[in-house]
Amino acid sequence: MTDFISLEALAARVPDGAMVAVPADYGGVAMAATGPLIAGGGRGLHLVCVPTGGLQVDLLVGAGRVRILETSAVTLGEAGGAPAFIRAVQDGALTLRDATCPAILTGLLAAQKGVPFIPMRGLIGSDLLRVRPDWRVIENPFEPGDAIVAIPAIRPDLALFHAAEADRDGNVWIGRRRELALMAYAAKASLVTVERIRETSLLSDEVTAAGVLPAIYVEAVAHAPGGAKPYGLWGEYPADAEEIARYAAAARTEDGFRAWLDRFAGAPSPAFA
Amino acid sequence: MTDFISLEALAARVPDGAMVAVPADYGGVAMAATGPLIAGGGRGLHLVCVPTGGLQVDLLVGAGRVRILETSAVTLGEAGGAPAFIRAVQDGALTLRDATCPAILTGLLAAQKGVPFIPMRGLIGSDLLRVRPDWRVIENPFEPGDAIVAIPAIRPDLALFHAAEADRDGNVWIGRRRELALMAYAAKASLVTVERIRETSLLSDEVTAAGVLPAIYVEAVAHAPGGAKPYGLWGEYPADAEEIARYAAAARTEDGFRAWLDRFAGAPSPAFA
Amino acid sequence: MSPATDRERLIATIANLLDGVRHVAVGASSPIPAAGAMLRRALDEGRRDVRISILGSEKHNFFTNGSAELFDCAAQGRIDAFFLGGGQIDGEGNINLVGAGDYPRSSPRWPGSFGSGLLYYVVPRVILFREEHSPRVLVEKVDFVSAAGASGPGVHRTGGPHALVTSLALFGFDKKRRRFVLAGVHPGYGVDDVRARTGFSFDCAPDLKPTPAPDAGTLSLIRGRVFDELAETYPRFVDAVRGTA
Amino acid sequence: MSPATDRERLIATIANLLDGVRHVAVGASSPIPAAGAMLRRALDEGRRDVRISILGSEKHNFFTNGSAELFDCAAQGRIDAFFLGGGQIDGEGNINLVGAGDYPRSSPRWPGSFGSGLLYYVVPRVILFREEHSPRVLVEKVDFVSAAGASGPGVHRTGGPHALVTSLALFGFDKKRRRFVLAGVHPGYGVDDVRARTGFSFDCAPDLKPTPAPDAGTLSLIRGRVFDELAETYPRFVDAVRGTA
Repeated sequence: MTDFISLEALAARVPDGAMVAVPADYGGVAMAATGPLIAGGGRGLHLVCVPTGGLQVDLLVGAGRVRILETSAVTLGEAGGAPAFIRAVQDGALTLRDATCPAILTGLLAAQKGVPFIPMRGLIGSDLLRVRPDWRVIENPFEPGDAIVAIPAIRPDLALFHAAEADRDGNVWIGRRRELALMAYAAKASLVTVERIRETSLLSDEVTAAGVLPAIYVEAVAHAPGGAKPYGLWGEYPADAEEIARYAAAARTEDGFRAWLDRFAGAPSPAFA
Repeated sequence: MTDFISLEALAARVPDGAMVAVPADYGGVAMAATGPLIAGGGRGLHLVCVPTGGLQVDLLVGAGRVRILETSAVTLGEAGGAPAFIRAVQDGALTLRDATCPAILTGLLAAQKGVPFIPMRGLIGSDLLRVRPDWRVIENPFEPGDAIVAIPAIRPDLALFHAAEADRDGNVWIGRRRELALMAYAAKASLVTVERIRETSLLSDEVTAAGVLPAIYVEAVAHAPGGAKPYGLWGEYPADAEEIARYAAAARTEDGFRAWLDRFAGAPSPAFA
Repeated sequence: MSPATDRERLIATIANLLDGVRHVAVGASSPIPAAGAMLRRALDEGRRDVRISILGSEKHNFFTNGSAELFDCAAQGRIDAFFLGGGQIDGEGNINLVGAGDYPRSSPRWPGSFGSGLLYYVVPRVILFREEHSPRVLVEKVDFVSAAGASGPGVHRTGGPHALVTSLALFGFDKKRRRFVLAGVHPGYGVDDVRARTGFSFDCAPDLKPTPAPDAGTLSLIRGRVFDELAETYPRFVDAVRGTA
Repeated sequence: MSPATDRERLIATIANLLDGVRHVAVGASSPIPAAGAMLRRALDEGRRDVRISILGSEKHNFFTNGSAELFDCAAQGRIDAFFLGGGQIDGEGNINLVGAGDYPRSSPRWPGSFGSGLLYYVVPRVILFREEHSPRVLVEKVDFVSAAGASGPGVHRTGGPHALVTSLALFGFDKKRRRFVLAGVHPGYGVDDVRARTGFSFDCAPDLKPTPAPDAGTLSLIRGRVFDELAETYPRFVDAVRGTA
């Protein structure tokens, strides 16, 4: 059954080398877990951005915690490019697996369905296909001569995200952010931070049940009010665009990056990588 | 945009030969549309049961409206076998496409994803595979020697189901019966009957939005309170097991079938097939 | 306390077969398997959490992603045990849920294969449950294979038959030899009775013995908590069995 | 009323390109394409319903199935038009959203390909929109193909480039010849200006003319209803353009 633990204990469940799926900016990022993850979580992570990454990814990359980065984009949105990501790319410090959003979603769907691959349209003629030898062009078995790309299953060790509510059984309300469910289905287990823990079951009425990720997928929950900030959480609070812009400016230098992170994490961060 | 029309007008939008997806007993069956469909809808239908069929399927089959039946099962549950279905099978009056539940869901998912097929595990060594030459055994492109079944996309012309609520924009609340969304994504258009039409938008708050099928998929809505009866509707009313049992007994003969149908439809039904 | 009835013995037998599971799914209209799962959960309380999903039940259904979630969960390895029946079951563990005679004009025609075409292949412990034990049901070769009992190399197969439970006996299944192995005979019957009423040949376990009756503590759990829980989903069944207990 | 600004002309140009669409999707941080779509909707009111999905917007987002629904909708043929940009766009319509120089150590490195790897292939009218019109952006050959402008036989391709809109000009795209066709030059510039600032060769439409300014009714719609609607999602952009109008 689901464990209810601290952010630090949650972060400690991310082992070295783990493949971890994280959501896009708008989708419930477990920002509050980022400091503990850098302080006490695994190194050499394989991050899978579902389907793009932002501030959390940039922090983990800048802190040297990421070995492989699978993503369709890393961006700070209106604040511009992600500085630590760009530096790491240009330093060759990352193994990049550039993708396109639906390919990441397709790979996770294959894991959800327990199949080795699912085909998708598009991609043919692109350099994405060239730099992703793990994707294969196959012939549609139902139409000779019709080429289609087979995307192999992505089976993360962990999904890590933030949501509005959990109940005491470990059910989590994700609403219409169903890519969080996709991540959880595909992953071996999910670590979730939440705004609130409620005492009554989210499954006790059909209206809330419609937005629930069931506890069977949820290994642990940590209570973290405001846990997506400075990102927003749908229906709860908006993103703090000024703070994200401040990060974008600060992180242009290593020192500025570290100063912002220390302040954000509320403590000096440990050695980077 | 979504049209709000009568049950008769809704039924009239089902043309001869249409491929129509319908839900399982527990999933929101548009029972109230069945009489109008037999009276004024298309003939020679290709029904796709998502993933099994019951009373509605048996009525349509018994009335001679079905040419092709694609299903994982047809049953009246505790009331036993579906009499008209069994008669039609034994008379050779139907083209049967026997399936297994996840194969039907996989075929619809392929249509949702806009791909010609999606693979699934299982099936190998079964006679389902033998009687479904439209399913193909392929080699997993990522593991030589690993055989897997490719299920071709199922793209219904129409999805037909019953739900609790629609709003004036044509959004429909389906709750956690997400196979209704799957049907709607896969189909060219959906025809929906509902218990209630509400004046405020279902998308105006995130809690109800989580259970919504957006209007873009919904061609027409008909107001039909109690529209799933004698089946139940989750969170609304239970199934009437006695009435289903009465049908099961009556439908053992053609005359009994017709008498039950006339009473159910509230009018003598037209000539069968 | 009155001695265990035949059905209570079946419930206890099923609970034994579920030892160690974390998540068991039960199909619709399956009160005895559901009771076996509930007994397993009651026996394990405080030591291990056992999840039960009963298809078609609103109360015992934590799925929120429609019909697909059971199959997805099974394919992900998140379901340890499931129950299947069969109009026919043959000696190689093949099951037929479609009909007897020549397909497609089967007679009798049964409802259809349901989810067996996937679940039999990916759920590690599939318990075949059929109360009727007769040569009509337990046949040499099924007329239609809804799902195959075993698969050769080159077929991904993480699941399959774990046991066959009837009103007469309990069989295990030897996946390598693709044969059922008689593991227990219910009291009042012998191996010869089983042979006479089984249409396929089978092996006998060296330690073959009568299937044990539930002990008093277990029987008390069945008659109390398990039947109380079961009544939420199967009120008529519980009224009937309580009338005979 | 003051004459149309350059950006108002771009908005009107985009609305023209969207004539006849039922459903247009707009990526995040794309105020001019969003305004073009809103103008199209305003112009068509009462005759045809135009749906607009703005990614990342809570207000203009009717999707309820997570990130996948946009891509699913596009693959189902339910999205008629979409906008893509590109750090580089080449003469064959290939777009590069990844970076310049040798991959993987691109410099500059841009965010990444987002959904282009599917959307460019399946949305019938993809409008390439990039305000900067320079040989640095409009190149002979992109350094990295995020998505290909055209495909040969044997590739399912229901979508692709419909037009390229910059601050200088409007191009159509000839799918067969895989070349852009200059269709309009914004006032104050000539074909030679376009050639000088375009890194790829292109054809000229026989009826090449200055891109028209929006008429007074259209301009009034832009400055009234469209900017009001746009301000819900892009308040700072609207403040800025209204300051210059």
